[in-house]
Amino acid sequence: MIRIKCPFCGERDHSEFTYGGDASIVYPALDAPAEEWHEAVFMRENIRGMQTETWHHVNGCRMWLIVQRDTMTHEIRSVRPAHEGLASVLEDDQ
Amino acid sequence: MTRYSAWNVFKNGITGQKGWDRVWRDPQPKDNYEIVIVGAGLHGLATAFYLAKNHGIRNIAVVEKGWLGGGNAGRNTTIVRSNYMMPGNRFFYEHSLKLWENLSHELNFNVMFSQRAHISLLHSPAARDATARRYNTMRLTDTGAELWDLETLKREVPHLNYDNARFPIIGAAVQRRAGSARHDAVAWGYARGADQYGVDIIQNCEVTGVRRENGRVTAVETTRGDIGAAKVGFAVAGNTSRLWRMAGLGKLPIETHKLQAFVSEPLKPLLDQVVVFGVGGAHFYISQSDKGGMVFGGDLDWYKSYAQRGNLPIVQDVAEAATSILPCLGRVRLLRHWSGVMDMSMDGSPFICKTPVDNLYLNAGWNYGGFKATPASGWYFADLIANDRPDPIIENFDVGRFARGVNIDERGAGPDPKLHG
Amino acid sequence: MSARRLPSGGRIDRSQVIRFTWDDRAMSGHPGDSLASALMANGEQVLGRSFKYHRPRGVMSAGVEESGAMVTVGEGARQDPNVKAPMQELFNGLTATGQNAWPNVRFDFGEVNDMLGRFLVAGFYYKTFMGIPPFEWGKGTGAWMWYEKFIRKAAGMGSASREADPDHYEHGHDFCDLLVVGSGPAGMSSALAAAEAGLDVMLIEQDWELGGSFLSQTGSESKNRCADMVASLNNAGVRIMLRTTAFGLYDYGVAGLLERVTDHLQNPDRYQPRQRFWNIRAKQTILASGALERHIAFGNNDRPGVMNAAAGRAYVNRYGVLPGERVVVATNNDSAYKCAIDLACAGADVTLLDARSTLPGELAEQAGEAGVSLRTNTVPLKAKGRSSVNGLELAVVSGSGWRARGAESCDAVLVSGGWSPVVHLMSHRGVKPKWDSENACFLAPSRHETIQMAGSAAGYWRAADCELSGIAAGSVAASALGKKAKTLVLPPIGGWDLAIKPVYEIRVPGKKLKCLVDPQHDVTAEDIRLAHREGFVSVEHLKRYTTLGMATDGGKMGNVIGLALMAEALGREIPEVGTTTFRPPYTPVSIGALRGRSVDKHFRPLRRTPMHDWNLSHGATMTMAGLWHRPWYFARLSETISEAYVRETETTRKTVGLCDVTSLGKIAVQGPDATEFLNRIYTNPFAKLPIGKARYGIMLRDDGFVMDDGTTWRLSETEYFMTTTTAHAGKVMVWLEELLQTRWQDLKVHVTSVSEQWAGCAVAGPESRKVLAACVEDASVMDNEAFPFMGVIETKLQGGIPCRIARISFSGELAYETYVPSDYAAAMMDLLWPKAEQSGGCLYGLEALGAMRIEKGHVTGAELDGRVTIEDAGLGKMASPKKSFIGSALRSRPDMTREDRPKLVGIFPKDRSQTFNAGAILCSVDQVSGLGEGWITGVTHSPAKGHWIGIGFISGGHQAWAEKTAIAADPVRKGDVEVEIVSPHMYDPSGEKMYG
Amino acid sequence: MVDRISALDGHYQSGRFGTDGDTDVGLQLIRDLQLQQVAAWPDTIKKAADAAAKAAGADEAPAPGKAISGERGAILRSEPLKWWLVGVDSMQIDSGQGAVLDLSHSRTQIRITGPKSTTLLNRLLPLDLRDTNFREGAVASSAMHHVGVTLWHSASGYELFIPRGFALSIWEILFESALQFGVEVV
Repeated sequence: MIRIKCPFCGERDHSEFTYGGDASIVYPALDAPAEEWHEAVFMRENIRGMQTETWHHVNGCRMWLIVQRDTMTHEIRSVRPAHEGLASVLEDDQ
Repeated sequence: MTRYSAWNVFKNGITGQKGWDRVWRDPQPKDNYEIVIVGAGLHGLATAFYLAKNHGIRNIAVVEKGWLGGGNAGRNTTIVRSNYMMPGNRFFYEHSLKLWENLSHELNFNVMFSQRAHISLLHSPAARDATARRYNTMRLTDTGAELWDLETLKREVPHLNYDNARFPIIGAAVQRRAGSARHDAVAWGYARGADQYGVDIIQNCEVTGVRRENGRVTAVETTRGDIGAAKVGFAVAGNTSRLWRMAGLGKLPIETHKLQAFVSEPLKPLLDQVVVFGVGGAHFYISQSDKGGMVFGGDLDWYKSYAQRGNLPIVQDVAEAATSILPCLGRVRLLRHWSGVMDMSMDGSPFICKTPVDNLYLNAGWNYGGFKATPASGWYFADLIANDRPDPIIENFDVGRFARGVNIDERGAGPDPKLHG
Repeated sequence: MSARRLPSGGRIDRSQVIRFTWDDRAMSGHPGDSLASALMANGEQVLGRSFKYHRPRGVMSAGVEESGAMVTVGEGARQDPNVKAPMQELFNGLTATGQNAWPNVRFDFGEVNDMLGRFLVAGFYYKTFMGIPPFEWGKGTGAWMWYEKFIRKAAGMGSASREADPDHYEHGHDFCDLLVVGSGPAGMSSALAAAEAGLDVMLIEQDWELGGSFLSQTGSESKNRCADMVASLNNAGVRIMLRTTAFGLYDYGVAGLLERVTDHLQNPDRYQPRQRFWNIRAKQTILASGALERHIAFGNNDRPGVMNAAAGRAYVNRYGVLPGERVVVATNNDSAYKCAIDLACAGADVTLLDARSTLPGELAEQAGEAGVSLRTNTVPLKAKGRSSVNGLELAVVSGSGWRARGAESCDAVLVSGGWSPVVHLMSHRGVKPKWDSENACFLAPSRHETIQMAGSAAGYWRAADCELSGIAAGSVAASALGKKAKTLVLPPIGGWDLAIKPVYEIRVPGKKLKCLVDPQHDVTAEDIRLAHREGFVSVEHLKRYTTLGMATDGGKMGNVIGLALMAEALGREIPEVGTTTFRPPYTPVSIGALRGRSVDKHFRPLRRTPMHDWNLSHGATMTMAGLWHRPWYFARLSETISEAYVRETETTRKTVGLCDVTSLGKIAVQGPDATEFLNRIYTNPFAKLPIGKARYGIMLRDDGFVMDDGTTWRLSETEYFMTTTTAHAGKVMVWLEELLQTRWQDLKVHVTSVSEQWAGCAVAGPESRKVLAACVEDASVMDNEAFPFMGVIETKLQGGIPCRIARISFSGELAYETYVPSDYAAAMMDLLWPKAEQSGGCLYGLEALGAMRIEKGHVTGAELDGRVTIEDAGLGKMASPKKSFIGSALRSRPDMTREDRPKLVGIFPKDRSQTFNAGAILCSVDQVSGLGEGWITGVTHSPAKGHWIGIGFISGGHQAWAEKTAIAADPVRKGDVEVEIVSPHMYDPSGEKMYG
Repeated sequence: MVDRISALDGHYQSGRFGTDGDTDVGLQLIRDLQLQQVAAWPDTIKKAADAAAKAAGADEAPAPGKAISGERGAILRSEPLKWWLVGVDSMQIDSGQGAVLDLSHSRTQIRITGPKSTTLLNRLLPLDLRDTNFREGAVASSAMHHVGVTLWHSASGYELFIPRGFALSIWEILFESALQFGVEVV
């Protein structure tokens, strides 16, 4: 079990979350050309090692998180809210 | 080379088992080969075998970082079927099944392919109709396929959960020619077959770099020295992206995920067929090996991973599914669970294709389905490498299909690799 | 073996008698007995048959490594095969039987395999059974499948019941600062040290008693020491779990445990689960899992009467069972001396063979005093006897090998070939065990800060050192968690007086022996050498080719010997050969425990609408929709499903019908940017949707294929009520959250699922307005002008029930969807139904709903299967050319805009009296083969048309098939039917009824 | 006004059940839940918090993982930008400051009491409920038998909020699990 330190809920089993995907992808503007969308939607670095990825705390606070995790060891280096506004709200709460 | 036969088994029994040769040699890598295949897994070995057999090319090396058959070859639930319906997939997997049917004879190695029937359970009229489309397509393309009603299913597999199932079983879709095979034997059989043609299988030889000059690959750099090649093929499921980067080629529509597999303690015959079901968000498949172990599995671990270790949530899920269709399995004990890494592609379909580099070829993206695809994958990859053009059957097995908008996604799950389990 | 119960001694309670049966014969034992000790005490020798050769087997160990006494416990639906007899606690009424034998384990026809052993070597089956013998003629799989039937019957060990397991299981979750696995001297001392330093400690023991190696020691000193430690543990508040195995160690300090709650009870409380599967999340873990004794591969080393020396000691000291009267103890290390001494003291005539050339001084002296005769340089060569041992041929050192010399008459042979620390759980964490040549064992170095090894699991052989290492580990764990704890200097690992002499196999020139390496799978030393000759030299190939270590003991018995023999064959050292990775579980775990309560009806939770009971009491037959139960049809009297849905369809179209539509996903979209948000996710414009209006919308995925559809109602300037399909409700909710939290962080929008808050009922048909008007508090809100097509109102039903109503239609009739807060659902139905009944209306279910939507050409999940574009679905005009939206970039890729793509169509049978099925393939008349031109997704009898109709896709759409006949090919069910391809809008195409 | 019918009505039977001896668990359906959700924007969180506190009659709104009981009801911090007001039947907020949503019918509330209530919950919930971690006033959302639930440790015991459609199913499994402890259904 991977244990993810949710910035809102604390440390929880990964089974409460769903894995999103590669968080390094910057989705293009809606009116960007198909080539840019093709790159974002289909192509992946597929890093073996520390990667930045999204998780959704679907059975918790429903926050989307940005997680730095080693895909080889599952070690997590950092977790933060994907939404920057939420990040600052939670910092204030501490 | 001693042929494998009952006669020779008998003879060696009398003479102390002294007459058997090495199943494959342990050659030193040469400086140069006509073709170098990276990855001595099932697909790499099959490719080498068919390159030699179908195309008469003998100057081939298969390089492997560990031991041959050590990747997903040894970590799968050994199911062989061809119940695909999308263009391309349909004929590819059917060709594979035909090759399976004679593989033991072709390799003179008993891969124990047993056509014990593949049974997909159905739980609702809607699911039955959706499945009927697939099985009708199979029939219209000359592949046996059946829909069983509940009575037939009860007769054939009497101890499924017909009484208390959360999702009552209403029947099944069946491919009788499908079944299971002995996974290690397939790797060893292809290795032996290729070796007999003179292919060098070089184990403990990790590729550390890919040398390119003038738009062509000239050599692979390995832990056992540089190996020159006129053509290079990649067949390293799970690690494709890393090798791709070594070749300086950027991104691929692939993510590496892990899938767990499970085996129970050995039991006297309990289940004669391969049984599969997917309902209520669960996905499960089970068969019984010749040794008696129940071999089963379910979904991916749902997160990207290169670690060959599973975690407990899927163990739990799979156990739920197991006892939900075979209630007698409650007291049966799990003996081992382990996990393998696989290339999950954006549409659940594979790549056998040319690459931006002229003499480099890619075989990747097998998702869950690599084992059953082994013979055809080797067959068509060999054909691609030998002739430098894809057979029409595999024309959409290229990376460019996403740019073209071609959809051969059997599940319709969309561009999210974890959903293609 | 002529084992017997000693008149005194051990931890059994002779004052009470336990009755059990073995192979239908009544026997007795005492509390504290294992099944194995009780069987030995009853003089049973042959308890099992080996996997392949059906060799007779007796008790070989006293623990989880057992490879001989594998039995079936229980009967009928509670039949439990492959139980290791030493691990089964004895209880009154226990029934056990032999397995893998016919007619029984004592006389087994299968034993003929042992005589054919020269042919049945490792991997022989890869070389034959392909075709017709002797030269494997033929093609295909027929020959193999013929042979396979017999092979399968011969394989397997015990038989599982085919009946459903009647017992229940459950899960447990817990958390602790420190998890200690194993309660021997090291485990107990580490738990104590950590608890005293202030940690919350859990101590896990697979046995039914705490103590580990203490339990098989003699003397009051160790007994008292053990009892003291147990008392201290209790005082210190350590949470102790007995009969619990830590079977796997996973990421982040999570351990999987199996607790056997009632397996040792005759009449368990029926509310107690049989077993419990625990997920323990520990901040620190100490593995004090002990070490297992190895055997030595010599001739017939698997005969009943040959067992581990430590097991022999356990049977004498713990169970009060003397394994034999004339015992040979064979060892290559110090540990077996205690066994020899204890046996001699218990009255056996003991000879100790030490493979080493000198004797460990003090131990040898004690042994001599106890009457043990000692021999140096001597090893066992071959056990004599078949169903029991009656002698042992010996060998002595000869140069670097051995030569045969002499024999001993004996009835038991106890062997110690060295010890293997239990490093399995560390191996689960990806730590490669390393060979320690001084102690001749694999050790797992502690690599993880949070996981430590202690005691003999870490390679300490002396009890005192084990305790010390335990205290040290406990202190390290406490310090790591910020507690004050002393640091200890650890003694060096090992600790024997005289070094071990590695001995793995005894061979002498010119003598053919059957030396078992992995007795459970009948892997012999010759098999290892054959694998080597054939090139299966990698340990992983060796394992797979010979099946070494793949049996139910997971290689605990034989792995190290196998590796040593391969190293020898290769002329290398063991570290160069390496070892395989141990996979969880450490010992087999029942699948029932892993699934817990999630079985049968609890496999997945059932999702009920608030009208669930109301629907049932009004005659609904339910069907599945994801996790939901939804009304399928409401049969009257003896109606069949077809009669019922046709009537429901007709009635609804003629008067009015009510349908529970609660399962649709419902999402509150709130905030100042809600409109902009909707405008981006839907293909059609939402910017100008007025308050009080609803709009049908389609969402695409990023890749341009259709994701979902539904109506969205504008409730205020800043609030919308979105509906989704039942199937995609959860997915859409997650998707919207993802967009808002990751891509469009500037949008001030909140989405909240309100699927559970609102119960919905569709009121459809020409009389629907009248019915609703009679149910709302103010009938005027239902006026046609006030409430036009796609209008939305928020009002009250009679009785003050708040409700929101939209005039939308899936059926194609004048229709409304009415939502009330869920606890009022039954009240709403009680209002609506009498009024509908008065109008001659009906209740309808999914089948009729499907019929009406097919007539109307509305798409559902059957059409929107993830491969369909908005144009394919005939909804191309819903895609706004004036704005960009999710999916707008990639929907224009070349293959997705091909003219000849399959498009949504309606389908009529050419002969109107015929029927056809969904799932049929549409083909052109001249080619009813191949992949076809299209497929059928939905079929219904259409009361409006008076015949069967279908909906589906075909290349080019209905225009391309205007004058042509197609074939609906359905070979798996009913064959071919000629069909016409028509517009999908088969009923009221201009929508007069809806707008009316 | 007509009566509300809960998800357990028709299936809820009070009495004592399970193993003989002690009754170590109490289960109680809490009817007629009033639940308002208040959602803020990141830049209006303080104002929305004040409004929520005011509506519940509390001095302040709680931090993540916490609940505060006020004169009119309790406030639970359910999500980073959301609070639940339990026992409050309505409230207003300016749409620029946040959004209110009535969720009174969306959840079924079950109260779990007794010396074994924590043990029982941990048979199904993967939450650290030890005293050191989940004292009175704590709130957490997690999953129970595949269903997302919210747990609040109130002054009366554990309050479990289950999505209404799943409530009966979860109730059944909770009840079956509780039988081993001896259970009183109130």
